[in-house]
Amino acid sequence: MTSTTTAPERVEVEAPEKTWSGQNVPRKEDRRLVQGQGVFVDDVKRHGMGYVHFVRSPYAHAHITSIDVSQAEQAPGVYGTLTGEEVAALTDPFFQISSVPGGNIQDYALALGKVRYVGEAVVAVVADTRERARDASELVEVEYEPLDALTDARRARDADAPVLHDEAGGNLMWEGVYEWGDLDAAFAEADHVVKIDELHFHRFNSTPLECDGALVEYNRGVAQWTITTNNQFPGFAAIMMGPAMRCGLDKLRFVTQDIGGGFGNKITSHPQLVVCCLLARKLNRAIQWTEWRTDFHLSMSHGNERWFHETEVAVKSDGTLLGFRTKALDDAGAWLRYEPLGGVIWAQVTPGMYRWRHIRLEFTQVATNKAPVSPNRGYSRMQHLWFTERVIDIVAHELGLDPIEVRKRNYIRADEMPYETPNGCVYDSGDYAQMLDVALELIGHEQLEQRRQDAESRGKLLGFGIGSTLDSGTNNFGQSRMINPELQFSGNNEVATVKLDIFGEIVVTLGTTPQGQGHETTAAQVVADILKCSVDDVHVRAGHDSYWNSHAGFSGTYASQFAVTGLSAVKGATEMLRDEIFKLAGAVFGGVPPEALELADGGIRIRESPEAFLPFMACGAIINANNAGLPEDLGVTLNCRYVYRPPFQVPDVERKFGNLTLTYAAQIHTVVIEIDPDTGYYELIDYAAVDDCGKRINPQIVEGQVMGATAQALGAAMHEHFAYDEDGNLLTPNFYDYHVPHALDMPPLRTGSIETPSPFTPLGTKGMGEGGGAGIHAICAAVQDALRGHGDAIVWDSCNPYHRVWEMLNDPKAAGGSVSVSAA
Amino acid sequence: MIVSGDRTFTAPREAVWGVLNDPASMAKTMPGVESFDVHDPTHWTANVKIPLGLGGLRMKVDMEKLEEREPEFAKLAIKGQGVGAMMRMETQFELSDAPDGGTAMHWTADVRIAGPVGSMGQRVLQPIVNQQVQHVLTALDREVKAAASEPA
Amino acid sequence: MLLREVGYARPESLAEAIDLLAENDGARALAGGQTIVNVMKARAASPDALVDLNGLDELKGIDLAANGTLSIGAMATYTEIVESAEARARPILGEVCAQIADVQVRNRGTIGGNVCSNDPTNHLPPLMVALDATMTIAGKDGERDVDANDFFLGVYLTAVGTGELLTKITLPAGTADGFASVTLGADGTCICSAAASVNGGVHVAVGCVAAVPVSVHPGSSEEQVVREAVRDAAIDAPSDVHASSAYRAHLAEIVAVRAVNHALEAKR
Amino acid sequence: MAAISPSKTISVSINGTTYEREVEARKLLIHFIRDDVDLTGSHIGCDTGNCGACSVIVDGTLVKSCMMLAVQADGATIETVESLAEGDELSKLQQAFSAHHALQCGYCTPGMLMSATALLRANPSPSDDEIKKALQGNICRCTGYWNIFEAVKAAAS
Repeated sequence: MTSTTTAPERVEVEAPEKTWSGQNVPRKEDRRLVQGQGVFVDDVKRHGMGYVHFVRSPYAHAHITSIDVSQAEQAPGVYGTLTGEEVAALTDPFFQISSVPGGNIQDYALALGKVRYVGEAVVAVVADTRERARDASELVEVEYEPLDALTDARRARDADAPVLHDEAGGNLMWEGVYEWGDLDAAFAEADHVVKIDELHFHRFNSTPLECDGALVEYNRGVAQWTITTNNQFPGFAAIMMGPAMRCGLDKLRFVTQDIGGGFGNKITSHPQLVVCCLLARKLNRAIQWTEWRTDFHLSMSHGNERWFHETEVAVKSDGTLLGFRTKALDDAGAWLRYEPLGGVIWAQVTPGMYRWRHIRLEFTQVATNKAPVSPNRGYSRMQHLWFTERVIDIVAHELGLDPIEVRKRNYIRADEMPYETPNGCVYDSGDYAQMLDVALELIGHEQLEQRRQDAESRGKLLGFGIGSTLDSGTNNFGQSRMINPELQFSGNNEVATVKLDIFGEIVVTLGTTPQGQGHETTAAQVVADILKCSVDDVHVRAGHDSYWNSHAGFSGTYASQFAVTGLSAVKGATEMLRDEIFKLAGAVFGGVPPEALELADGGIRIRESPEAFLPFMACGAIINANNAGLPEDLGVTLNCRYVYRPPFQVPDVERKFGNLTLTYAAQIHTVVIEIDPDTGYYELIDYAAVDDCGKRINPQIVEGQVMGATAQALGAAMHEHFAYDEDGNLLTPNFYDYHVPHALDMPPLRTGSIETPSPFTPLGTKGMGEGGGAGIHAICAAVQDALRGHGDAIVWDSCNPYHRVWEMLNDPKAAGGSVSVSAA
Repeated sequence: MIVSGDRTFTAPREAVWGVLNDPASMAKTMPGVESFDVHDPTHWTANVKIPLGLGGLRMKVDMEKLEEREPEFAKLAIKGQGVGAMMRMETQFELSDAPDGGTAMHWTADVRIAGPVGSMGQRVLQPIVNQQVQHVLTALDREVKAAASEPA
Repeated sequence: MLLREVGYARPESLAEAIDLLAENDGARALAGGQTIVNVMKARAASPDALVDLNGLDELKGIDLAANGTLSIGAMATYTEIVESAEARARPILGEVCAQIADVQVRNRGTIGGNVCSNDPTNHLPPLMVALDATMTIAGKDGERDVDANDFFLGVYLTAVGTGELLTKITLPAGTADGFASVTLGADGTCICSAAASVNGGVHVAVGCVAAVPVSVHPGSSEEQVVREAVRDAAIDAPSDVHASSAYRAHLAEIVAVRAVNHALEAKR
Repeated sequence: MAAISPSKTISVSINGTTYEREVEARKLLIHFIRDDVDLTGSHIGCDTGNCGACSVIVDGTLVKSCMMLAVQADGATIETVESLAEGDELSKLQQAFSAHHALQCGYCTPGMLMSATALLRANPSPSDDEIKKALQGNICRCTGYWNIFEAVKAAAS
């Protein structure tokens, strides 16, 4: 059941004995990508297109007292400009997901009257070359009247705090109390109460290597825009943009081929897309927008920064966890572009992987003068799971227990699956204790003490840490009603079409917008298994076009769901096509019943007389081009569309109770670190990651997701931080100061897996790809472990660069977290 | 970024005060001044080009005197706007008679820099600011000496 | 990305390059371009013109004199230095150059560009100071030599004046040199660095803590002596997102000691 | 004497084709390759010379084409990712990248392949550390690099 590899062996693409699913089929996407033949958004050009450059705010918070574009408009090569006032005249504010007070804010595509973070777009300038657009943007004169900036969420509700949005009456955007079980009883039963004053999950994101971009064309005759873009969730962009632009959604055609990484960070580019649409119409030409790295860091999709205050944990002497209370304070940045959904998404994994039943979490989200937050790989669950993992390790530390034992004692057991959490989510399957055993074995845990002594003899401090994490996939959008009961969203869906073309080609279209997850390949594997053909016979259209691909309301690539929603839709559509082929062949063969037929060798034949064979090419030709004489009631088109709808109910909004996600993949990571106590510098010297995502269609792709998410977590745990100074300047606006892991930073990695198929999904699969947060949890635990006996600082922040480690070693009281234990 | 320091001048307080409050003398202390306009006794504008080895940094600098108590205290607001940078600075100085008969100056400046130059990182900006401050102080010394040696 | 308009010239001789720089006040030399092009992308600073020194063979040579003196043309790339047999006469040079950035940057970046840009995080300014290098600057009026200790004037600012060029760097013989740093990730940007030479007395230069390398001459190579010497240098280190001022000042002592120890090892 | 000029006509050989174009002095080589010559395989992932997505080989030397001006490439011979395959036949390295799942989104891949190509030309059987060191200037945000190391190792053997 366990495999240990650092890189899977190549598997020859020959028809497998059993099924294509489960094989490491090399990806269909690779051939174009390794030749530089991918089509990314910035590769697309149009005759006479204008390049847009945004004038951005240098201030974190300021009134705009005047804007003068006259000089810029006179500059060489300039086609025109767009200001916030024009946007406000031409569009309505974006729809707000939040109930009041956050629901009252007025969000437009460009700043109007005020800027609220450094890097906010104020004016757009279009010119005939990229360089001239930027030249002209320097001629735009914007007068600002600076205001005090709010950069610390903890000050947001102070009486003297600067207020970002007057319409909201303060900086509170959304708040809600979640409580399940009987907290009083749990704390009465507890032997100890562990109190943790403050924990902080820092601000970062996945920094996909390709930044955002678009090429927007306007067709004046039919008042329709074609938006070639790398937005990863066009369905969401459309419902944000259509009402704002006062147009029907079919007037917005989204086109994508290859996307250079997304990780959730490319969901909320709708403000920039609106600007491009307005400019395309105003200037009567195609508008090209390339976001540069510094623009991205300044303004796009930071991950949610979150504080946890006044945490109290009820625990028995033997380490049995009964429950916890905490106050989560979420820093949304300046705008609610996808928020406050983070205020409920965390609840998909309320108890983490543990059996505690009594939980109270007061969630508050505030606005600050920083870039808006938006989904980032592990969105909102990562913050919460980091919290639960930190709690486990702090409890173990304070009570002198072994973190492995505390985990094993409290993990939800395999025999309890499916497990209903205190808030009504149903964990489908899993065996966390077994995964931990695999992870311990891979890292060589039994030699740990020996290695610790060896490290100490070299003057180094060795630390070991575990990170457990859940990757909840396939959202029930009904959870949004807990944020705002007025919202009419629930359930989820994804769609696929599969057809046989005139010459028998099998053509698949997806509703998704993949960014490297290999959808073309895994979809082909599913189709090939059903139609008994080769993956090479299955053509899955690259990318997405909302005009000619299938498309459903929640279509897109986000929230760990393709293996469930996407592939289930593919499966459904392929089965429809298969049934139609049976029907057609039955008629062609003169009334042969389906049970007498079988698929084989790229066609269909009569079981008992295999020479009666109808190749797919013939099927396609008959239906499409040679259909005279077919029975009138045949009802076969060989072009099948299937919408997969996961089995969800509308959650109980009053109790905040219900199943919020369909599947729960899991990851457990272990890490060994060595700290140089003189400098705080540390290295990851060994790393293991164990994954369970149910049935794996393409294990190599799954493992690639595990590895990639792990690398992102390592970066986040050690270096990656969107740090602001007190004036609201971003201190890490590029890869020079925002250090992402490089080749030399990577530790040796061992990977393992177990497979507990999901009982709830058509293929036994679970969505995956977002479980990498485990690396952050594990490194925090390892740092704390290394500091044991060397000041015993409590690791309270999710990002621990060298200077913080050194500070914790040298002044553990000041630099570490504050924790106390009291008898209950 | 708050920078502060103390400096002692051999000149009498009036001479120091005179230099610090004479736009023309001040212009001579600033780095890379290309032009200097006095709008009224409390508002001045300078166009400067801060010299950097890789090419100069041009800025239009507006200064406003916020407060003064002659001859001991003044407070200035300085706003610089360049294409690559925005600078805001509030600076104040206090003059007193030094024990040895010269003039003691205590000064503080709260400097804030934003814009693309800000993105070069604090490791670059702080040394640049420190260095420019040193430049100003050295020039100030020179101006004060010159003023003190001139017949009033 | 997206530079301001800039003029460009590719002179064919050193004399021509100096003329171009002398006649155009706003012109700057373009060496490897691994710093200046990035600064221009940010539009943080914008020279009016670039005088491209690539192709000037007179600035490229690496020569070892009979007395062990090593002279390196300002346009020698890091890769050329790493691969040069002559440069191995002062082994630390290649060792440090091999740590700079990455292959691509090492292939284009030059020793002259590194010292002339004098970004506080650069590796070579402290190394040149510790090794008591001599910097040869050419201008309209001929050449002049500047001691590395006097060469660095500020961030992006050196003794190379308008209309002048750094042409070569000369290092006296010696092998007892060391370098140590704490970097952002493995072999990343320096958070604090130090170079040391114990060929004669002990000479240490600390990088990343001020606009120019901080040069100290500890009385001995003893750890406490080195630490105190660094402490006595009254380092007012900048604080940034990677290090507080206090942490950087502390690192200065640590890396200074490590650099000295490294140099002592090389001496054995 | 060479004159200072805001633009220049350059002649550059890229993947065996010679292009003659007038370019502004301020145009970066990567923009020339992508926008002027329409070879969009080389990418841009940062604006500080850190990411390596624009890596190409200029006169046999691996460089980041975002830190070179197009005018500096006058007379040069440039190889980009588009040159690696022989017609329909992928190079050994390209095949290894696919076989070892060394790419996901594929955005860093062209630069990564050029760095690995330069490595293998100079050092046909690199050690693990040499591979890591050779790829240090190329950022990948999808794979965590491990499969890339394996792919390069496989192509070398």
